[in-house]
Amino acid sequence: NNGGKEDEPKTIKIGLSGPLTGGAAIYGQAVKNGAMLALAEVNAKGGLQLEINMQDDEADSTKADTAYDELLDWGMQVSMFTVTSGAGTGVAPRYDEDHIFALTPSGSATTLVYSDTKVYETTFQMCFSDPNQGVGSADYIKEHNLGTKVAIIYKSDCVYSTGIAQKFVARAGEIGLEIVFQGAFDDSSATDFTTQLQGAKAAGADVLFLPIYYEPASSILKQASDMGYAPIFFGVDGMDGILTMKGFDTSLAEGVYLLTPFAADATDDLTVHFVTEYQKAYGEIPNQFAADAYDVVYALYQALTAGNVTYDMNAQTIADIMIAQFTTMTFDGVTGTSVTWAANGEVSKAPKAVVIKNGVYVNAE
Amino acid sequence: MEKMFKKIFDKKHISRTVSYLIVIVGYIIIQLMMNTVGIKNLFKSLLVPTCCYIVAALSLNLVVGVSGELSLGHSGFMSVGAFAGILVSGLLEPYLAMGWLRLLIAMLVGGVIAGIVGLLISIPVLKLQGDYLAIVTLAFCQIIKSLLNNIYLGVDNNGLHFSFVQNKVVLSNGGRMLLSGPMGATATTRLATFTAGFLLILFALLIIYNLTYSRFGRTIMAARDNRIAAESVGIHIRNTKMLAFVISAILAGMSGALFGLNYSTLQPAKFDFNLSILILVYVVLGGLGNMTGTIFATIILYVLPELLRGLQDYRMLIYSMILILIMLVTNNQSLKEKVEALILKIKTRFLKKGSVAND
Amino acid sequence: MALLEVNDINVYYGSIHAIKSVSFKVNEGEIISLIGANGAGKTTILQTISGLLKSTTGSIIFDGKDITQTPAHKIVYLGLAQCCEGRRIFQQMTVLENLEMGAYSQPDSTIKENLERVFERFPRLKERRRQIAGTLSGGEQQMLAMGRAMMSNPKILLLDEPSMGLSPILVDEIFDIIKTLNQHGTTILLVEQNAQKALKITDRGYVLETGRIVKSAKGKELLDDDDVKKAYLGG
Amino acid sequence: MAFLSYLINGMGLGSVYAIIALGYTMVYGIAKMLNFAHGDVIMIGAYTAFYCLTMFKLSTFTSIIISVVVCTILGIIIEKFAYKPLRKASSLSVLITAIGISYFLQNLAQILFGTDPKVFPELMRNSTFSLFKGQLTLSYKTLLTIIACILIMIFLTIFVNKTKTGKAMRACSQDKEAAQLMGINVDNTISITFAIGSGLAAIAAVLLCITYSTFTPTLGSMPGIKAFTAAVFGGIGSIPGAFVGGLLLGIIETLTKAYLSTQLSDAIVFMVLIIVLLIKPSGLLGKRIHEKV
Amino acid sequence: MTKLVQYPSGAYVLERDAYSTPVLETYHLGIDFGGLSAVNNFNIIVGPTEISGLIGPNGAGKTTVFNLLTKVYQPSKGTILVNGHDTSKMTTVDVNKAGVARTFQNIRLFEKMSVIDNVKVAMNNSMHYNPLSAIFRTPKYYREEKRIHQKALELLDIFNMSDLANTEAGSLPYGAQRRLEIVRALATKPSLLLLDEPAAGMNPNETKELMATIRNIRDKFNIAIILIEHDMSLVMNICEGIAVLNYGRIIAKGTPKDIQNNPVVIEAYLGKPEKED
Ligand SMILES: Nc1ncnc2c1ncn2[C@@H]1O[C@H](COP(=O)(O)OP(=O)(O)OP(=O)(O)O)[C@@H](O)[C@H]1O
Ligand SMILES: Nc1ncnc2c1ncn2[C@@H]1O[C@H](COP(=O)(O)OP(=O)(O)OP(=O)(O)O)[C@@H](O)[C@H]1O
Ligand SMILES: [Mg+2]
Ligand SMILES: [Mg+2]
Repeated sequence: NNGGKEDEPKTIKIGLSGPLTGGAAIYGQAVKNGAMLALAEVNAKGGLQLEINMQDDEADSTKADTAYDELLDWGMQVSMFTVTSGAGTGVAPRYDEDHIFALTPSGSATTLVYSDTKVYETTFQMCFSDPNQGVGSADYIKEHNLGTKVAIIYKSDCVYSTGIAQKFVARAGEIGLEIVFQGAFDDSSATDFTTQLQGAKAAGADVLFLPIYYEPASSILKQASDMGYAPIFFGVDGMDGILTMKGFDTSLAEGVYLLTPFAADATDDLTVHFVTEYQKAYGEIPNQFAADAYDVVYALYQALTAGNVTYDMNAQTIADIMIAQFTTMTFDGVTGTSVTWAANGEVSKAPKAVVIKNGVYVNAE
Repeated sequence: MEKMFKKIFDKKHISRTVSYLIVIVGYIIIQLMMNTVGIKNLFKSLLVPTCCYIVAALSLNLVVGVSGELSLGHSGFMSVGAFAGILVSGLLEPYLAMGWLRLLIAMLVGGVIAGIVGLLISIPVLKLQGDYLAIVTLAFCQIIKSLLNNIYLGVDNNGLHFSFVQNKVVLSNGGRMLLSGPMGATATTRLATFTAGFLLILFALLIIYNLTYSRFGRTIMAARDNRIAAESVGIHIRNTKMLAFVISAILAGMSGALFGLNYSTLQPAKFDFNLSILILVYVVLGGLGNMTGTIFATIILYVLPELLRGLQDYRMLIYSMILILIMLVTNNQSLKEKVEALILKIKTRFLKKGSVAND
Repeated sequence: MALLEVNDINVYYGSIHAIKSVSFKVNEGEIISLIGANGAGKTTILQTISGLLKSTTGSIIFDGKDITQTPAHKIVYLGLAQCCEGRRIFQQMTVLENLEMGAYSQPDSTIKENLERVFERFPRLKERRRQIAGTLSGGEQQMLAMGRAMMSNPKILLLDEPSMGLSPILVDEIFDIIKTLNQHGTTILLVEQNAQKALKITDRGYVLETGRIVKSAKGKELLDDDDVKKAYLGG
Repeated sequence: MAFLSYLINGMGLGSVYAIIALGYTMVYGIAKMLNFAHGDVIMIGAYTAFYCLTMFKLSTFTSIIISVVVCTILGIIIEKFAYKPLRKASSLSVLITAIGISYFLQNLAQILFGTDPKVFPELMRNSTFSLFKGQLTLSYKTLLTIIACILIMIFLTIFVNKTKTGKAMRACSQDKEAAQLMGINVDNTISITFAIGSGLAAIAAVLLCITYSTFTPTLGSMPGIKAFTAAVFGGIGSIPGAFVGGLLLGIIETLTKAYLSTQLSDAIVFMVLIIVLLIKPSGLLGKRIHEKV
Repeated sequence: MTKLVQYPSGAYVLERDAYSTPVLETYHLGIDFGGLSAVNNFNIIVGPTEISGLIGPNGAGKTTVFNLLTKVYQPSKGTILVNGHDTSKMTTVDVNKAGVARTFQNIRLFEKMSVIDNVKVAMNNSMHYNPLSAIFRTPKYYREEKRIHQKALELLDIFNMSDLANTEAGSLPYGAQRRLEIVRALATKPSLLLLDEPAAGMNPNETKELMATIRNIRDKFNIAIILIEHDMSLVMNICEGIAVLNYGRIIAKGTPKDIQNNPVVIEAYLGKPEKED
């Protein structure tokens, strides 16, 4: 009927925004790599064809807003939401209002899926939410008797870090875990941690909880070792990646616990496949961001296929199908098996505690 | 006839009229387009922030260009205005349904509070000179950011709850967090409109121009050109500079409030040193004291990175190269001379024609 | 032979044509004066010779070399020094450091001897050699500017209003110094508002009006010239 | 004893600020410009040394030398292409250009070296020694940084005040035209200033990385601002001032974190800075230049 | 030439000023710069309509005296009375409001502003409208601006500069800049005008014109003028009283005649008189 085949869509358009430049670009780049790897694999299957458009948002909520509009103009049908929580919080209400389905790989704040007053129907998470991690960590430390006096060092200008720390502290109070020291740092003081470490040491902390990303964590490990302070370090999923940092002396991380859904050294087929392919494509070992992004694409693919979504459907129709799928389906990926989603969008997967031994993750159980 | 041409060519008049005209015509065109052919979502979403940045840049130009003091902390005032505005709007929401009125009140309150902060800051700031002044404004911006990153403020039936520590704010059922540390303000009702932005620009231009071309503007510029001489003719330098500083803070606060109410989430980290610098770039590129130029520079430089989106990772690299090139080209002496000569030519031709017609 | 030869130079400030086809000569051992009203272009000519400004046409020959396109900092090494209008001393350096800078183009071994010479002419500078130059009085700064120019022991010295702001005694002294310098072999190109005094010690003078040379004659002749008297000598 | 060890930590942090501040102040003092790209030159220095050490397996000494050379050349290139054409432009235009250069270097590094953090190889093993029966540990790195800082400060002070080139630099900073009339090649002199400032950046980079090991392309921006603050704190343009300012800033920051608040340390540090500037409006060691009227 | 009479304090003033409060009195005025006593025990009394000269060798402390009078420097010792009021607590701004205006040895104009705006700045304190009035352009704003515009033009006319009104001050020729400085100082309605080397850089013709104008200003505005000048033709012609400064101290005071023939002054400052002319 009309001009030619060219106008007919031949892909499902998936939007994504994340930091590609600026200080948080590491995370955006990792997500991009993971997503692109999965995209190539999925499209190679020859079934439903997907297309991803990633916009730079510099991890800034106002820029994410603009990026969202750019994606709308492009004709986004489904979304991978944003990479960071801060950026995602800003656009979550818009996804909800416009009724576009969005599954974030790594935006872990609860504010991405619900606010104080309402649940965003169309937004879902692939990663653990911050409260999960905070509560999970506190419980694990208590149950396994890792220590009696806990210190925390967190990043006060980071939504992710303060979110986890906050829940950890609250949970610790509930279960009777003694917190002896809380130290903060921020962007402009993210190199020198000796003062906080000394504070923790002086308070007699035997467990140091680090709800932060691996870059500052590596400095903390080093500086603690330099000053001869050796508590049990306990990290969260942001800690993943520390072993693969170029030039990092892995002996520093010996004995570090972390709660993570993904371990690059796992031996299951999926992980092995993902890690080898990733290394082939990008020459480095994937971290948890890349893994979550990889899973997001597969999860979307699974739901799109199961829901019989076609190229010409509009975003709103697709959203209804996806919501129905996600609240009922089970997904197996590199960051967890038998993964399910609650109606509010939070993911449910088993956090794995691992401990680093001889430079590799070992199941802590 | 000649007189008329001379008047039109009089720099003051020409630039003032041009700025008002550009703003009004621009607004009309965009409105027409929105109502007829429609514009892309991307551009629609850039309209309000562009207006905010224009006002921020105009107000900074009052300090940097007209008053001659380098301020590296302008985003601090935007920040104060933004969060004050969001709070006011949030608190009024249950009682006042009219969005535009809430927006207006929020902007006014944002402006006033930023103005008060500006007044307080100006006391230490204006005791200093040059780069020392610059560093104190920068310090101020850092302080604001650092404080806001650690403020937890919530409201429930028992009123406001405030703390510097995250877990201390416990709200009863139905309570809402207004500010939550680095997360800032979330779930804000978006009230900002392009029309509000347009009116704010006009308001800013009105204040800045009318102030500049009055006895206050003269004293501000005199204090800039020669401090000692200004004092010797009875100009109180500090009061003078303070006026510029506070007015600039008020306008920045208003633009911040509008900016804040354009998004459902706003984090304090947004208003960092880099934003101050960005606004400063608009000012310098637009020309010190040149308001029309500032408007253009802001539009171009704010929209540019968005146009470069297709370049992905290379976006900011290209942007920085363009920035450097623009600075080099606009400061190129020989180029400038050529342009000047051209303008002179046109001017003389016009004047001659004018006088001939007159004879 | 002419030590300095200026042929048909034109200088512009943007679109302002400040110097219009100016040509003149300074012979070795002479004292030459340029006189003219405020804004006539005297300073501009000196700055063009010393290389700070560039002429769009013509040539400047110094000591047999074409220096039209030579950058200012190289011209100094050829033996040409300028004492600027408005002193232009290094405000935040000490008096002594200022003088050392004057000898920048000279081998270090000559500094001491030159310094002696300057201090002999300006004892006040010796007294104040550790003072920060910017805090000197106007007249002291003028002495410093002269002294600094003398430090490079130049073949030709361009002086731009050296007597400005000096007390009557010092004005006389400055003109004496100029004469003495000249007698010791330094050629002088002098720009002065104080035309009366300048022309008295001048061999030849040029009268400048809005960027053009309108008259040139022996110093004594100019002193008696009615037009010059009326315009520049207040007679 | 705790206080003392906090003090020493503070000095360690401060000496890193100081060494960057010295570069700032050096360029500011002569070229009268805030070289906001200084921090990013440091970043380039860090990557150069890193790759020399890890990829090319060069010795520590050779790596440092290469890094110094690369930074020096980079400094000269930046000066030639970006700052020199702006000699006659307003200082603000130069400031903005410097910021442009800073963005450029950061983004270029992101593309060239990737965004993932790198860990600098351990150059000094077994690096602490104890005093007072182990109650006070002091790392050799801190000691090294402080000593390097003092040496550089002394070198710069002597260079700028006593050598002919140094004096020529100061002359250029005060009156470029008059300096030319003295026979000083202004362009070369300013190039030398940048060369020295950038060479220092490489040394700062290595010291920074020895102390804080992890680095990314944004390495330069944070210490850049802190060091700028330190330079102003000590009196911008004053070389000993940069040293004292950096050291004090580090100590204040550490003590604030230790005794007042880790969360609000930034706010408190900057508050202290404002108060100090109110008492000494031209920084701790800056000379108040009285304009002669 | 007018006669000088003695005040009870012993100071000499013009006879016509003898029965009114002096516009300026200084007692034991002094300042040190790190050991250098730039001005020391400086005492003068200036009557309300006197043109007096302050001369002395370079570095004698003349400009410093002006800086002390206008509080650019705070005196280390002594008292300054302006129209009988003690100025010890005043700033530069207050001193100007009390009636002292000055020019500078190194010209200090508001270079990027137009000539007329330079003058208007100085009239700022006699304008009465507030910022709101300016922003919303009330009738009062227009009234005041118009009034001041007229006045500024009138003042510029003293030096025939009203046609330069819209030129940028920094681009004026040197001589015009000096004159503009004087107009600007006058615009603050001073009772005492301090001129620091007004004729520097002017040629003899311009100097002559300036001389006439200074006299005119005094007659028209009825104010006192102190001028620092090295051009003796100007000083000796228009000053009614002269003080000579050397090494920060007054070494002679009196009428031009007294000074010209004072051997101490000749020795320290004037040098041997010119042979001809
Ligand atoms: N930097 C400049 N920009 C524009 N015009 C200038 C500049 N410098 C000088 N002029 C103009 O060039 C002309 C010649 O100026 P110049 O300074 O050479 O005069 P002069 O004879 O030395 O005067 P004076 O006696 O005042 O020193 C004047 O009309 C002046 O206004
Ligand atoms: N801020 C200062 N610091 C140190 N010394 C100063 C300062 N200001 C002036 N002096 C010194 O005080 C003395 C008097 O200076 P002043 O400028 O008053 O001289 P003057 O009489 O005006 O001389 P001239 O006729 O040359 O302008 C000079 O020796 C000068 O070096
Ligand atoms: Mg001249
Ligand atoms: Mg003087």
